[in-house]
Parts: sequence; structure tokens; C-alpha cells
Amino acid sequence: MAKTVLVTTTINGESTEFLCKPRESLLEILRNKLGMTGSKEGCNNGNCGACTVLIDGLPVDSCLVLGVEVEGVEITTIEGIADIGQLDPVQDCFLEGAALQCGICTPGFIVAARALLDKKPDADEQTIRFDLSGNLCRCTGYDKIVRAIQAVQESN
Amino acid sequence: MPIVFIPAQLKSLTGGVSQVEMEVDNVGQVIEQLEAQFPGIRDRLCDGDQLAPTLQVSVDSSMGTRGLRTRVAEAQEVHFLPVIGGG
Amino acid sequence: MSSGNGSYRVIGTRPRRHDGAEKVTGSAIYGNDVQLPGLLSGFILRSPHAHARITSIDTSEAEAMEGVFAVISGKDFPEVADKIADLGEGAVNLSYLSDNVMAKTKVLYKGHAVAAVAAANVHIAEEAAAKIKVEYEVLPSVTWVMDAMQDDAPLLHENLCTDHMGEKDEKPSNTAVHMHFEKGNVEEGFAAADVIVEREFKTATVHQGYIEPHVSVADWTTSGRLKIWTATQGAFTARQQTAEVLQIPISKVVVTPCEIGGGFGGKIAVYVEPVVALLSKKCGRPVKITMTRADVFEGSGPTPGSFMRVKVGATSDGKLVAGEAWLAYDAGAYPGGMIGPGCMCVFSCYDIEHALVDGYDVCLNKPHTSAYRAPGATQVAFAMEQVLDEIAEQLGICKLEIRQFNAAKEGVRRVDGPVYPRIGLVECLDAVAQSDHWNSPLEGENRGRGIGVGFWFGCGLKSSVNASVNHDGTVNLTEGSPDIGGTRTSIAMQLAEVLGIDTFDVIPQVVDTDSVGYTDVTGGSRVTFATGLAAYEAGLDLQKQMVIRAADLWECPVDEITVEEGEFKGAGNSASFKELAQQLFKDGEPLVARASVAPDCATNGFAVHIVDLEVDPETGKVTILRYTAVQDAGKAIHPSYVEGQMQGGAVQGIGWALNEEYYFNDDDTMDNASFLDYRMPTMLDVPMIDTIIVEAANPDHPYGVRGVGEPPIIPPPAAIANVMSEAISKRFYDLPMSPPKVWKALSETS
Amino acid sequence: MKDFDYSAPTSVQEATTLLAEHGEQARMLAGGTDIIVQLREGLRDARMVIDIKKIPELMAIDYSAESGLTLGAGVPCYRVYENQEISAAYPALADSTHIIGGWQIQSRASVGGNLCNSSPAADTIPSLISLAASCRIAGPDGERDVAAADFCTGPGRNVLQPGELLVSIQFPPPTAQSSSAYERFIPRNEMDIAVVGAGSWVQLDESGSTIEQARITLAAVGPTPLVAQQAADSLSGQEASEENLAAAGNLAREVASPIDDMRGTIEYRVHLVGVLVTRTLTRAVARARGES
Repeated sequence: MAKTVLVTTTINGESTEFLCKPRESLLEILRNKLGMTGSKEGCNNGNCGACTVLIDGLPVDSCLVLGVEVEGVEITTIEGIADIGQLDPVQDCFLEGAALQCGICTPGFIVAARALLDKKPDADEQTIRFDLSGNLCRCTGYDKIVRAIQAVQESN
Repeated sequence: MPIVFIPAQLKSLTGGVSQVEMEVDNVGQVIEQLEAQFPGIRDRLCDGDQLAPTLQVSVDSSMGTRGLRTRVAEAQEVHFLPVIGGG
Repeated sequence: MSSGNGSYRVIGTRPRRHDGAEKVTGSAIYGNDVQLPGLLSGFILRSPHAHARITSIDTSEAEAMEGVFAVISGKDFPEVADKIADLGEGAVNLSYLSDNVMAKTKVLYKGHAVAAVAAANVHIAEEAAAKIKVEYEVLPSVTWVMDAMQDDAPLLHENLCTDHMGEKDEKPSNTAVHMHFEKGNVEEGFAAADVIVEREFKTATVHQGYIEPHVSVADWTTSGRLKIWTATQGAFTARQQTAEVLQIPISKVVVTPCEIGGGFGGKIAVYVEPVVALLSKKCGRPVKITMTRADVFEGSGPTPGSFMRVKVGATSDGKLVAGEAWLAYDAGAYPGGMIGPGCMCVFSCYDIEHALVDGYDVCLNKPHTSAYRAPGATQVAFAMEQVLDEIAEQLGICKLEIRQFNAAKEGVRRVDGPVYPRIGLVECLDAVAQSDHWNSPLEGENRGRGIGVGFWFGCGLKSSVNASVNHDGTVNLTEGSPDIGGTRTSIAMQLAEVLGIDTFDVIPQVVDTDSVGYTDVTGGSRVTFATGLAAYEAGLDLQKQMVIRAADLWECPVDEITVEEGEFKGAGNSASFKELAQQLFKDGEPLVARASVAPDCATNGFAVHIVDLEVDPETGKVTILRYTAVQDAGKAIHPSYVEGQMQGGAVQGIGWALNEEYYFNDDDTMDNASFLDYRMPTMLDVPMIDTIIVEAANPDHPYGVRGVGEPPIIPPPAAIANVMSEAISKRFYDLPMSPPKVWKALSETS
Repeated sequence: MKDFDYSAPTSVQEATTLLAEHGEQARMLAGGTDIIVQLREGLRDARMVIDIKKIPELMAIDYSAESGLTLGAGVPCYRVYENQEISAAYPALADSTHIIGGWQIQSRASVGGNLCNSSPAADTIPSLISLAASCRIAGPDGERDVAAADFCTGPGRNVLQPGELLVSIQFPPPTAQSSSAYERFIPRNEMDIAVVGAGSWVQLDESGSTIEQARITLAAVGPTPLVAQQAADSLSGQEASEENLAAAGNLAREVASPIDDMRGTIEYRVHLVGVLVTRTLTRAVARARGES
């Protein structure tokens, strides 16, 4: 058996330690070891974006990151997007704009959309669609998701 | 009188008759009367004392929810249809 | 045309959904999020072969592994009678269901479950599964429906004989069912036709593509109660199927429907539930299994591929006079596919006096098919709508006008017999005619515009709710319909409307099978209609109780109490619902209502879609330029979620039209069982989807609601195929219309 | 996923020692977007996964107009296309890195990883070859350089020997009046594997009307990326006209030897070679002229 590794990292601003085997993905660690089940498993091979988290501000598929790799980085998950008692504008606009149906892709979309808006606050529709093409949604046809992101832009 | 539509696949049992008017109050009576007129048709529509599980009955445009006890009123149409699943 | 609020306070508004905050913050609990003390992980070993006899299974090495708690295979499942069970929405043969959950003697498709392991974690479970030795005798296989119907085709079921409505052939066959419908006399009809078009069509197997894989957790407790948490469209049908497969009373099973990550018809049959149950029973610990994405493609239920021949005749003025269809649909590994609705829907959008339909349900070595949003209807619309366009072309008639001229309306008889009540197809077509999209110019080479029409029945089935008034006058509403697209809110809004309170004064909850009356699946476009109807009736009951109690409180006769928009008045008193509820809380028994319904009507939904597209003639790639979905919702309770259904269905249909398909290798195994290679549309592949909600009230619902979930997937492949003909003068009779096929067709011209 | 050990060396030396120790059982981990999937699906095996992202040299970008670009093997795609100097100097490289997976993949996936995975359909390799890049490889016996064009030897196979590690990719400095482009054909618009890919580089004369030299490389039409030498040579000294570029596209089809699979037929792929070569040449010429 492989050695168990102690990893120290920062998740949603909190310093966090966990033990893991090298084969465990960040997604598994978050969900099974740290009880943060907001990041979803849709495909487990980087094709759907439901497990998107930010590492040092960049969106990644957490199913394609090993837990042992995140030593010393800063991770933001869907659980860290809202402030206490206060939704993030992206969350607010998704809710207001009915940009979710079943909701399984929603955490991944919100995390990726947050990163997009932080980086490119004025992204046009084509840029939004390009940059979020790594997130699959099967319920909404994407229309209301794009509009929700545009609503965040308009509210700024 | 209610009108019973004979499923196209059972017309060989009715000598080509496609509609039968009959004095009935429910689907069970429809089956009884059909069987009396066209022996063998009951086995094609029923599984024991119930409507075949692959079939549903429609009375006018309503889908019967009470199987053979589904009521049939004056001038209504009775159709036997395959069950439908939805997504 | 889009819904105004009319005379309603709540209905037609767009409140946030009750479960929204949980879903945008990640705190909503889906099946995979369930954690229990001592929870183990499972893994299912699946067949690598499309068709094989299992000669032996040796699990000893797997069982001996450290960290492995239980291993099961087909022999651990009880014998199940060859009996058909009514699952509310559709019927299923229980022995087939059990065999599909875990193969016993034969595997019938690649991905068929053969054994399962419970272990300390999923990695150990997977490693242990790899150590299970299964010996197979590989058999010839077949995955194309027309091949499977041949006399010399490999037989999947040695005892299966074709059923012709209760009469069975003597010779075994892969064709499970033959259906036949007739209306009028087609020979006469075709004789009267001035133009006849007959074409053959093929469609590929496609998957619902929900983003959440199938997942279930079971805890078979020492008390003998089996507790299941699962991703299902119907907790009660999951309970029934699990109990039947395991041969235990349903009272021993409680199913909690978790938040569910999409279903579209694919999460009605059980796959994982009986497996985790048996593993849990064997090791005495709770067990969870999450399918891998490849498992989902290969081991759940896609929707049928098909072969279709459709022939339609019309007189020179464009009146359709005769239609004939011959349809063969995949059932997959076990009988029971979508051929019934296929037959019933092929001509369902039009008034055709003479029609004849034959349909065949055919077993072959693919996963057992499931419903996928208007199951069976999308395929036939792809065929019929193209034949209709060709007739219009030959007669030089506008493609919208020929549809308006022949549109089904109240009083028209379908080929399967029933006569339509009030329906809204004509209104939808009129809305197209008046739309900005239809009337806007479209210029440019290799571009075109066209339309397609779709119909879906929409069903009632059974629903139950409980409503309890809190002492602040809010109402807890418990229901049994898993909420896949905002239905907690569309149901709660109907209760709020009756009671004259606000949407958020109703607190809806979806509860387990112990906690609410029987409720059929979230499917068949039925929830907002039927569970909404139950909520409406519970509201009326509460109101009635409160009138009696108000009369007592205000010391006046009951008939002096009036209620208008939630305001109770009588004997000079007046109180809102909430005020009265607060007073009554201190004055006697709690206010509780319940309602259960089994509406027997179809809700008869129609959709018409308008598409503009452009073809890249060099690569054959299609770009959707503009898209408008028009649909009769009867009454849009929450217009945003109605639009959402229309937009989502449209994009699924676009995927079906252009790229999605099960691609089979020479050995009949699926080659593209991943989201990467199955190619569902991404955000970048579609434009905004405009919507026009038509409201032709359903006479069988107090607010006029029709089912809206299913119709929007039907028109897209048909509409897109019709536009291809406009754009590049090529007709496509095979789905998907993927770039290689489009390029090939173009290169054959030049 | 099978069990494996993990190590994150901080120097090339340490990495090559580890590699030597574990031989065939070691796998390199850069962005992980291929290797983690392959390990999970049992397509590759590893007892030891060596994370190269802690080695400074492998994560460095060094660019100057005079000496060209040295791209560390582990540098993720986004750092390439977001770098305006690099995007301007090596447009084909920017094109490639911007369309690998989605944003989530580009945050992690590296050009070096794409090269070492050696898929015939890899999106960056035609760009590397057409940009005349060379690969610096470290091993037990020191360093060696291999031309990008010679790196891949078959599907999933390359010149790396046991104990060897790709350190960086070197790109010659850009010359005036030259440019490049990469395009692939996929049925969707993103998140897909190339049915065919083409990377083209052109050097125009001072007037911008004549092609002095060109390089054309194809993806997904052979067991390795293929150089369309004859097509490229046909352009030397020719006017950069629509006809000539199209003729080169046609000529490039001759080197294609694709297979039929779920992504496309032989006939379709050969056809697409012509389309994509013409398109990338056209774009490269336009870029070289400063028109786009």
C-alpha cells in the first residue's frame, strides 16, 4: 500500500489538514474526507465541470487533481462562494433568473462563472460561452445560465 | 349507447367489425359483451380478471384509472391502447 | 403571447424557488452526498461482451481481499416470477427487471452487471471487482434493429415469441411486440391523393445524458427494514421495483428520494438500488454505489434507435388524406421499449382521415431502453415532419400553412382512436406565423429556416400531498414528487393561489415513502399538473375547514362566511388566511388537510420550433443561428421554469439531431461511453433559445395547466432536418446529421 | 484506481534519479488531465507518480525576441495563451493551448504533457513542429535535444527512454514577416478531440506577397503527427495567393494516412486535411502581413 500523506492547504480561507493516499482525487477528499459535498461528481474524467473548484483563483476540475498535489495552495469551493447569510451576486442571479433546474451542474457553473467575472468582468456572450464550455448542463439549454451571468454584469 | 372501438389487431376476431355499440356501465361489462359476441377476445384484452398490464383503456379522451371498473357513460367511446411511459 | 399574470395573485409570477439557496450554495443533498456511519462503497463488475453465456463466476479472490466486506452475483438474487408489474407509468416484467439489475445466466449487452463488491472505499471495491473471475461463452450479437428482426439473427431470449396484442407467434424471435393501428381505409385515402411521399428513416440510440450518475445508498437494518436513499424520479416506484426484485414486502422498504441531478425518463427503472440492498444485507453495513460515467452510458437505459418508413398522401390543395407508417424500435436487451407511443404519435399532430401504423418492439444487444422525454415521439416526428415538408415542396405550399391547414384540433381522431378535447396546436402555429423570428429576413448562403411540430400526451397518474397550517399561518406542504426542475415551487404556488397567501408562505418538502401518500414518478410531464392539482385540492379542503371554524369563532352561520382572495369575512369580522390561522391555532384542533388525486386525462401538449441554421459546406458542420420554441403550456404557473423546460428540451433535441449517438465497434460494444465522445451540446454549441408560451387552457385542470416537460424535445431533429433541405438542398434521413454525413451528402452532389 | 506512490522532486536531478529508480513503473504528472484519467481507467499503469510541478525549471517561461522561447515542460496552457508576447510571437501555440479542453483543463494541462502523452490527435504538437521547436530531454547521462518533429514515435509512444524527462521546449525566435496558425476540426465547438488538426507556419518575403518558406503539420491522420513536407515545399517562392494555398492544402492530403473510427472516416479526414491546411495557411499569411 502506498504511503499516507499529510497535506496542509487552505480551503475557503481556512487552513486545513487532511491525510490521503496519492490515488485519492481532490474531489474525493473534499466530498468524503472534508464533508464538502457541494462539488459534484458528474463524469470523474474532466468532461463535465460539475466538480469545478478554484485553485489559486483558477478553475480546475477537482476530479483531475490529486489530493497530494494541493499542499500549500488556496482552494475555493462552492461552499466558499457565499458570505455568511449573504449569497454571492452570481448565486443571486442564478436564483433570480431560474438558471438551474436539477441543480447538479450548478455549483460547478457558479464557481467557474465567479472566476470568469473576476477575470473578465465585461465578457461578451461569446466569451462567456467559450470560457464556460467545460461545464455541461443538460436541463437548461444554457440560455438562462448565460443570462444570469449577464445579469451579474449588469448589476455591477 | 357507448361505442366500443375494436383494436385493429383484434378485427380478425370480429369478422372485420371495427365498432360495436353496447349498453354497458363499465369496461368490465364491455369485455363481457365483447366476449359473448366474439369468443376469444377476452384473452386478448385481459390477464385473468384484470385488464392486460400492457394495455390501458380510454373512455373518450380520459385514461381509465380503475381498470375494468372504469365507468362508461351514454355515447362515450371506449378504446384499448398500449400503456405509455413518459420521460 | 407570453403569460401575463391575468387575474391570479401568485400564478404566472416568477418567484425564486424554495430549494434554490441550497442548490446554489452546494448544501442540497443529492444521492451521492448521503453519508452514514460505517458507510461502505460498492463497485459493479460489468460484462465486456455484447452477448455471452456466463459459464462460471469465482469471487473467492475478491472476497479474500483486505477491506472487502461483501461480494454478490446473480445467484444471490431471489427467483422472480415471469410476471408483469404495473409501475404506474408503464409496466415491467419482473424477471427481466431482475436480470437487468444483475445478469443470471447470460449477459445481453456490454455493461450488463454480473457481480458487485462492497469495500472500505471505492478503489478497493474496484480492485476487488477486477479479481472476480467470470468465464464467458461469447455468442454472436446484434445491435441494428433491422438485423435483429431477421430470422437468422442471434436470439437474445430463447422463449420470446412475438406478441400481437395477446396472440403469440410460435417461433421464438427478437421481436417482442407487434402493434397495429388503423383509422379509416388507407387504400382509399392514397387513391384520393394527388401527391404521395414515402421515405425511410434511421435514428441512432441516444442517452438522456443527465449530469448526475445513478447513485443509491442502502442500509438493511437489523430491524429488517431496508432503507434506501437514491437518485430516482419516483420513490414509490423505486420502492416497488426494489421490493419485487428482492422478493420482500414493500412495507419493509422505505425510499428517500434525494435531490436528483436530472432524469428525463432515465431514472425510473432501478439499476443500483437492489444491488446496494443485497450488499448491505450481506455485510450488515450501509453501502453506496455511484455509477461511473461509462457505466451510465453502458449500463443504464438509453432511448431507442429506430428504423421507420412513413408514407403520406395529400390532395393538390395540401389536405393530408392518408398516412402509413412502419416502425421498428430498439427495445434493447429486454422487451418493452417505446414503440407504443411511437405508433400513437407518428400522425398525432395532423387531421388525417385514413391512417395505418405497424410497430415493432425489438430486442437486441444494447442496454435495455428507457424513456427519454416524450419517449418514442422524437423519432417519428423526424420522419413525419420531413415527409410533410416534402409534400409541401411538391405542391408549392408554404410549410407553415400546410401545417395550419392540417393541424389537429378539438374533435380530431387520432390513429389510435381517441378524439382530442380542447388542444392548442392551432394557436401554437398561429404564434409562429406572428412571431418576430418567422417574419424576420434571413440572408446568406447555406442558410435556411424551417419548423417542426411535436405532440406528447402528458399524463395524470396518482399524487398525494399533506398540508399542515403552522401557527403563524404559513403552510407546510409535503409531497412525493422528486423536484427535478423547480416543481416544489410550481406546486406550492398553486396552494398559495387557492389560499390567497404568498408563494413563500408555503413551505414545500419532498419526503420519503413513509411520510406521504403514494405518488407516481416525476415524469410524463405530470408533476405541476397532477401534484399541483393535489395541492390545489388540499387548499380547498383547508379553506373549507377554516370557513366552518370561522363561523364557529365569529358565531355566525357557515353560509355567511365568504372567502375572496384569501380574505375571510362574516358577521362583521374579516381576517386574512394568515390572521385567521393564527386565531384558530389558539382555538381548537390544528388545521391539517390532505389530498390525493388520480386525474384520468391526458394534458395534450404541442410544441412548434423555428430554426435558422448555417452549414459549413467545407466541413459539413451545422451552426444553429437562431432558435425559437413555441409551446402550449395551458397555463404557465411559473413561466421561468416553463421556459426552462422548453429551452432544455430544445437543446437536448439539437444534440440528438446533430451529434449524439451510441457508436458501436465491430464487436457490438459501445466505443464512445464518455461525455467527451458522446458529444452533448456545450454552451458554445447553441444560441439563446427564445420562447413563446401559448396558453390554451387545459379544461381538466382548475388553472388550465398542461404538461410541459416533454413536447420540447420532439421538434428539433425534425425542424433541423427540414432546414437542412432549405439551406443546402439535401434531405437527411439518418440521425444524427453529424458533420461527416452532411459533408458526404454535399460531396456527392459536386 | 490502482494504488501508487507520489513524489514531488524539486530538481531535474532529483527527478531523473527517481525515474531511474522506478523505471517503467514511474509516470510523470504535470497537469494530470491525461495521466489521471488514464490511471483511473486502467489505460496506463504506475507504481510511482512523479509530480514535476515543483521543479522550477519545468515551470518557467523564458522569452526574448532575440533568443526565442524556452517553455518549461509543466507550464499550463493558460500561461501560454495569456502571455501576449508569446501569443504574438507564436500564434499557432496560442491557438492550440486555447482550445485544449475547457478553461478548467487549460488551468492545468501543459504543452509538455500534451507532447509526452503523444496522442496522434494532440492539439499542440502540430504547432510545435511547424514552429520548429526542439525538446530538451534530461536523463541519467545528461541532456539531449530532439526536434519536436522527431519526438513522437507512435500512438502514445515517444523517444523518451526509461529514466528520461522532458525539461523544456525551445522555440526559435520569431522572424519578421512570419506567422503561424493552428486549427482543428471537431463536431462540437469545444471540449472535443481533433478529427483532424493542422498547424501551419509561413515566412513571407519583405513585400508580404511571396512565401519564402512554409511548414505544415497534421494531427489525427496518422500514428504520429505528420509533416506535410511536399505541400510546404510547394509554396517556397510562390505567391501567397488563394489558389496556391489551396493547392498546398490539396497536396497535404497525400501524406494523410488516417483510420476509420468513431471520430471520422478515412475519406472525411483526408478531405478535412485540405480544408484545414488551406485555412491555417491563409490565417498564417494574414497574420504575417499583420492583417489579423
